[in-house]
Amino acid sequence: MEPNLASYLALSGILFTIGCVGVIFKRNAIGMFMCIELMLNAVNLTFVAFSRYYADTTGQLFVFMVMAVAACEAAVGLGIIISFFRNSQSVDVDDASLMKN
Amino acid sequence: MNMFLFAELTVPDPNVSVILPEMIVAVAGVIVMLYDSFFPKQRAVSGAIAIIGLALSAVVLATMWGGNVPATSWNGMIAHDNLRLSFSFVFLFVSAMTVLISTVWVERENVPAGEYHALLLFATFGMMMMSAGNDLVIIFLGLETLSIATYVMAGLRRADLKSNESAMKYFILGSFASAFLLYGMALIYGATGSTNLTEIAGKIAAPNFPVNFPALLLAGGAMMVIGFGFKIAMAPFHIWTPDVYEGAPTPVTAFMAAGPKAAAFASFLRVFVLGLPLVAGVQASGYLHESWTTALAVMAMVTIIVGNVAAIMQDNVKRMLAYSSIAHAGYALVGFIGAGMAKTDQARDEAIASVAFYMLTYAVTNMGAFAIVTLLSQKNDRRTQFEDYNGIGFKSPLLAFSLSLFMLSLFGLPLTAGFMGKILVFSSALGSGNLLVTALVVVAVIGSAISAYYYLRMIVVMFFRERTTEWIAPKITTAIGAVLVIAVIGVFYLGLFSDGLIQRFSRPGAAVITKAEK
Amino acid sequence: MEFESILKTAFPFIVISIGVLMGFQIVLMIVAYTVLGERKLLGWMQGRIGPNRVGPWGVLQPFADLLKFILKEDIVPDKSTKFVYFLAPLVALTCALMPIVVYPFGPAITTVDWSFLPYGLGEGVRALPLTIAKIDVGVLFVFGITSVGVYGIALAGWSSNSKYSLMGGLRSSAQMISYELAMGASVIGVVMLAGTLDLNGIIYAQQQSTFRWFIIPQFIGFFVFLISAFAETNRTPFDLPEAETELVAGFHTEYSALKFALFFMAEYVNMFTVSMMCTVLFLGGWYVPGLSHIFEVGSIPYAVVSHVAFIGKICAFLVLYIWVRGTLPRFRFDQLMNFGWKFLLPVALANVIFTIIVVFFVNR
Amino acid sequence: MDFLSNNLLTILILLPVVGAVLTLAHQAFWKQESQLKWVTLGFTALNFVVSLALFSKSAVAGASGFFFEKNVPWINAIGTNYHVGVDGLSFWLVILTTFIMPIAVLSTWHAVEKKATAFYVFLLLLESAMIGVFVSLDLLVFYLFFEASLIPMFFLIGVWGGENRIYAAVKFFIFTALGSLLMLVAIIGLYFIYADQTGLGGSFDFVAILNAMKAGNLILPAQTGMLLFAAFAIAFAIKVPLFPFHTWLPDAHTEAPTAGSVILAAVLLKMGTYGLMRFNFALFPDQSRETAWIFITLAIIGIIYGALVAMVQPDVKRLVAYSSVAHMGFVILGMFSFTEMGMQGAVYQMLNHGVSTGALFLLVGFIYERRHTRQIKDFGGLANVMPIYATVFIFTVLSSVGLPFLNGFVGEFLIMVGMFQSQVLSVTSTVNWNYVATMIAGTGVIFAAVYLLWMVQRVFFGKVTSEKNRSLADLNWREIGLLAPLLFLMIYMGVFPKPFLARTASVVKGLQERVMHQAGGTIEKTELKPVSADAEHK
Amino acid sequence: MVGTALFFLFAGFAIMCAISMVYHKNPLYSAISLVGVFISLSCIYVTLAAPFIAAVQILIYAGAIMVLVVFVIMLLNLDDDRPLNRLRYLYAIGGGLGVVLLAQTLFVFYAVLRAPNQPVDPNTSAGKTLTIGQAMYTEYLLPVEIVGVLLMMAIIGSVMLARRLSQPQLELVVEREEELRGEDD
Repeated sequence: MEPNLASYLALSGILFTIGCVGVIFKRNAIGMFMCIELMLNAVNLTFVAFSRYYADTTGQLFVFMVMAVAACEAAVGLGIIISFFRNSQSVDVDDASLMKN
Repeated sequence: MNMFLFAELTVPDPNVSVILPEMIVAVAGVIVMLYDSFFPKQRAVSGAIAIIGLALSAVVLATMWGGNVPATSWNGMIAHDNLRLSFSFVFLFVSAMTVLISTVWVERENVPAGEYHALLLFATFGMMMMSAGNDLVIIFLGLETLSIATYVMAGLRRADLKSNESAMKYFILGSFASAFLLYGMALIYGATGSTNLTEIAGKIAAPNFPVNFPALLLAGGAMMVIGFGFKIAMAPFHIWTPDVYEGAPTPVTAFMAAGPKAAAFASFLRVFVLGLPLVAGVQASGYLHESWTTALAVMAMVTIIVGNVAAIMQDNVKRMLAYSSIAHAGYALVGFIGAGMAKTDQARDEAIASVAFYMLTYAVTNMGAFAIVTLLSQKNDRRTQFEDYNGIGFKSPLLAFSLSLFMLSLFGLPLTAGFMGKILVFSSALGSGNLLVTALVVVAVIGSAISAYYYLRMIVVMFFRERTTEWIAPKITTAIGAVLVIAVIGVFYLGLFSDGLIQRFSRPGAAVITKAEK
Repeated sequence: MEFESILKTAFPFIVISIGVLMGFQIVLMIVAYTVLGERKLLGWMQGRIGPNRVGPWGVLQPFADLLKFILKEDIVPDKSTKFVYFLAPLVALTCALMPIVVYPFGPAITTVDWSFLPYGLGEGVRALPLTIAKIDVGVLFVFGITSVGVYGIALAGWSSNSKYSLMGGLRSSAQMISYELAMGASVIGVVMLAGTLDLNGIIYAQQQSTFRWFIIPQFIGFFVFLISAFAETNRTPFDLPEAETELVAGFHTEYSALKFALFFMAEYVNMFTVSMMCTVLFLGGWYVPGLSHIFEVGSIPYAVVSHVAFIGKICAFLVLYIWVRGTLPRFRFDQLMNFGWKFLLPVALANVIFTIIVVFFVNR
Repeated sequence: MDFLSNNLLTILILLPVVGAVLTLAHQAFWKQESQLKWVTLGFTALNFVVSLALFSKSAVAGASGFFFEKNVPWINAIGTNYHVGVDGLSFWLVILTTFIMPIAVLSTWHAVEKKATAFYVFLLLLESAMIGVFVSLDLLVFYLFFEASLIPMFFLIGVWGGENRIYAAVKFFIFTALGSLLMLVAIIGLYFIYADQTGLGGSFDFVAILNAMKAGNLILPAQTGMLLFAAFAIAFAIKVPLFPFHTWLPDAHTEAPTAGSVILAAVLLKMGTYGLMRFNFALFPDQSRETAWIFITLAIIGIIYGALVAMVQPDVKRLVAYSSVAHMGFVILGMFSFTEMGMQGAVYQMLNHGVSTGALFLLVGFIYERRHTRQIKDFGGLANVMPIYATVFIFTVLSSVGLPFLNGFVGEFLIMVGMFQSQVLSVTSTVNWNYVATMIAGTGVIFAAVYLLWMVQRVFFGKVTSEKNRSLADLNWREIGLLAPLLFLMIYMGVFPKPFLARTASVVKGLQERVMHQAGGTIEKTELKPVSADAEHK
Repeated sequence: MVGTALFFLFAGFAIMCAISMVYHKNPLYSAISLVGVFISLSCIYVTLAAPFIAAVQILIYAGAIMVLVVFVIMLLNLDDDRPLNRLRYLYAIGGGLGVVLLAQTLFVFYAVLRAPNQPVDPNTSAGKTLTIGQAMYTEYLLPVEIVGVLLMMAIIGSVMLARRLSQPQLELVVEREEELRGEDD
């Protein structure tokens, strides 16, 4: 059985699921951020798989844009996490509970 | 030496004049930044540059309204229609107001004004791209431009843990939502083989339905609903809103409540209403359409109820406004569903216009309210509890009555902007004649009745309570004064004489649109 | 024939495996002697003789060193994070060795008739490329792999549970990220002129260009690349992650024996890789001007001479490295960062813009 | 004069707004806040004078039967027009509004000391909104004024009210707003049904919709019609207030300042009954008829309940407030009898209630100003100390109770007779439920006499129980002056109701026929003369 | 045959790494696992005939983003994750969401599996660096420009966030100390 479109999509879906569950299970802002990166990667795989299927460049360009965005998010996000750490000495989301109903 | 294969090249279609408004905003951002790096600490000037840029952009946009502009350009990536124009005006308005509101705060908190204004302008650029984008790529990039700028803005008060927390939550949940949105886009691309909304709509509408994997449309649509739902703070994806709004600096909160939400609505409308249209006769498309309208209708109900009920229980004004913004997203969704279920193109355009108009009214009112909250709050937003407003009504009547007016407009009292907005979205929804939508409108109405409680509470604490502690009315600066004047006039203007504007927003005849040349 | 078909399937893999082995062999030998050469050269520069006991003029010194590394006691710090501690040197060396697969060792040999091979294995084989893998994004591949290499150092620094190591690891990751930008930007000019990301393609493009070597039109790019290359390989004057005088030995303070040897090797292989890139991008790679008039293009002698020229150019760079080490002092960390961000990067970007303008007008 | 008659209603709406703006602007050039009452009084009085132009004989009814009609496009996008006009039904209510306002202003002559500017501004805005409610003929514009009238009242109660004012104000607002928002949905629904069925595009115009209905172009589906009817009816029932939606009323009345209570009783409550007659009866005649039994039941419960609860109130103002519930129950009863007499009586009773209860609240306000208490137990034997006050009070109470020759009697009698003749409720072989309803309602009258007179007895007669009451000053000339027109009206309306009834007759007849599809219970048929006092008076 | 083996090898490795990333409490282990995922995905891109994306994947994700993450983890010297205390209910939500997403994955899988398989033209130019480059500067010019703005903004933003806080109080202390010293002298 050659790997076909469906198998790539399944892989991508599984990775996305793992990332999504990870975001919710992780208590650590950096860990959550990494899980989000995993989700983005899963999406990239979908794009590339479809790009291959349709023999169309669009998907790969989209992936390229996503990577650029991911880089920006990483820069800003880590900056935010560091500035949170500076004030609270923790990156635990449980500690981010100043505001409650 | 050169190995390009020119035969394969797609002809680029760089129509600069079409994106001129966006470009002006972005360039203004760069200028602000450069100016600040050469002449630091001149906050007023950088603000002025920002406002000039926004105003210039608005002027260019206005000339484009009646101008001879192709319907799509940049290889179909930019659409020029009323959706884009009307929403872009909302964004420009929101940003200009934010700049004005921020003046007090920038001074008080010693924020680097140049970077702040630059970020704001880039965020505006992103929003405008979101409303203009006719391709999923543009929408995604616009959304990210907006989001990333907003993440930073939310965390600008770096010494304050609340602000950090707000930024962190916004960042994590925002990117989480982006991932869902992106997955949805990927699946839509997989289903149709294209990311261009015109092409997608064409494929869905074509009689032979040349969509390879119709099931993926459904899955992709669901994922995108989640993604956009996060951005517009639709229940059950609203959980981030109160914390983020409360923690973020007040002017940024004002901006977030009005701008990004409107932008998300713009692209939400474009993707779902224009990109996944209701087409009679194509069973798969009809099924898809029905599923998302139904799901959205239910979510809109939940949104309205959750937003209003939770807002009642808040003691913090910003938090209350946050929940109220959730509820308002619900009301705007009513118009959205109206657009989705519209039977004719004209009705659809009118419904889209009603959402745009609703966002405008919300922006006007909201900006005014937040201007006052900003003015009254001390450094680090210390005075944002309801108790801090006790009995200030007759001590500072101008502020208090303006704030009451905005509260009543948010409630939707007749004669104010809020009423006009509400009646427009409700009527566009009821126009579809669907039973579910009618139920939705009833829920929305009950929701607004509930909302009376917490909006009135503001008036109650300001006017009916006595103040026990000393209170000195803050000086109304020129900028805040300008915001208040604009907002008060806006509230009455939109409430009483909005006819021309609504027509502009809804009637395609207002813009002479030619087909793209190629 | 069962055997025949299996052989036919396996043959390409066998060839590639031989190629890989040969490539690695060449590189590792050169690296080993670079170490010796460094010690010798430094010795001469400082008025010493350098290693001269093992073998005539000390030529067997590398093997003696190797033996010592293997036989020494391997000390693992008690509080270290074991898994990562073991992983780090492996990562470093693997990432250093990976780019070998795209090295353009020489021009493809096209004139040999391979039909003499049994079982018809040579059928249809027209060229024997002197590159292990043909990846048409060679430049990106090299950059990608080397950028992963930083994990080796960073993880080593973190897992050792020593403050010197941690400082070294932090410094190296900051340094690598900073200079990678300038390095990447400096290459863009070359890529634009060549119109390809394939390393062999770039060499061919240089042959066809007016200047033969891209160092002439891209001398700014060359200097930026060279300086960044020093930083990327953690060599003096940018050897802050190791910085013996302040950090003892930086990230590998806690490493000993074979694991230390792996780091050591990785560093020199990286040097070799960077020199290779410099040669390929700016000095025409294996290309020797005028050689095609002497030997037939694609013949074995042509390839051999080209290959020797290639190795020679690389060695010249290696000597430059050693020379610099012998003469220049180390930067301070803030100087390093300022230099990278405020000088190199703008210069590299200016170069890119300048090149864009030139290419645009020349191509019209 | 042409200008005046063309724009009379607009002028009536805008004059108070102008007054409000001037009041607000006083700070710029005239810093004496205490003199603002003169400005307000001037404007309200001027408005009253202008409103008298409604009597002008030269006015001609438009095609739709409305006088002083004005119809200009407002927001085309949703097809709403600024459409105002007045007919027999709204005529007296407009006059009542403009008439009550100067009295309300006068009543607060010394009472309002804090934040006087805002107080007068809100009073003027309130007047504008109330007039707007009675004259607007576009559903959306009606809704707009209906809601707009809430805000000034909300502030009046909330800022200048009693101790429990916040609770009362919020309750008042939310109750009314909830109902009216439902009405808004119904209005929009009607708009689309109109658009769908007539194909003319949507319209909020009451006249247009009514005409379409009459012409048969617009036929409401039964279920939809019932829903729309319910939405309208709930909005108005809350405003009236009909049992069980009445709970906001005692709170609001008790906590409101005197002027607020007067206006609330005299005008605001009438918006509900007016709305029911104007919109529910006209737009949904069948639904009105079918659900009449519910309304009648609730009205009767309201009458009895209001009376019983009033009886045990220790607070005079609260007692009067509960008496309002009972009185408004009568109005509803009359309306839903769907006989000409009953409906006439209902309209008449609206005016009566405005005058009598308004006067009662004024009187309670006067004593409160003097004593700062309203508890019945704090008084006693006031008649000895304040003879004029006692006289006026008792006179007003009698009017409210429905003593013959006074206004209350005419209204209540007409309503009873109307209900007696009614055919809305089912008539079985053994029981005519219409009679039963009338009889039960009749006991309400007795109850009213009981609780009001008992209160009078406890407050005014006997010995002076509290030392503080001994030194109370009697009514001064201003107070007598502002009560005099009310007292005059009580008598005049009691003995000479004809001019009032004559103006409303045609409209009521039309409505009655629209609902019942046949004439019934007309005044001519039932020989009004022996009943009505005007014959004897002549 | 080889393709299948490679796919399952890399896919298995990717999933294992992903699970290990979520499982590990130590953020650095998670980071390393994530790099593993990136690298195996990059290999999968190569098998999908997308070498450019594969290279960029390594370059950007593994080489830039994750290095940054590792850098931050080292800088902050983070401890292991604590178990959830306040937000325990999130386990249920996470589990539910995971099940839903897996169901969707299955849904997508079957939807695509049953769809007619279009043969791919082996000579397609999609995925070649040249094609991508050309598209980037013709059809996708605008997105690339927006990415430029985005990157610039990210730079501004991160500089703003990471810039050292001005500490007026500290300065005051220093000034006072200087004054005192001046007096002493």
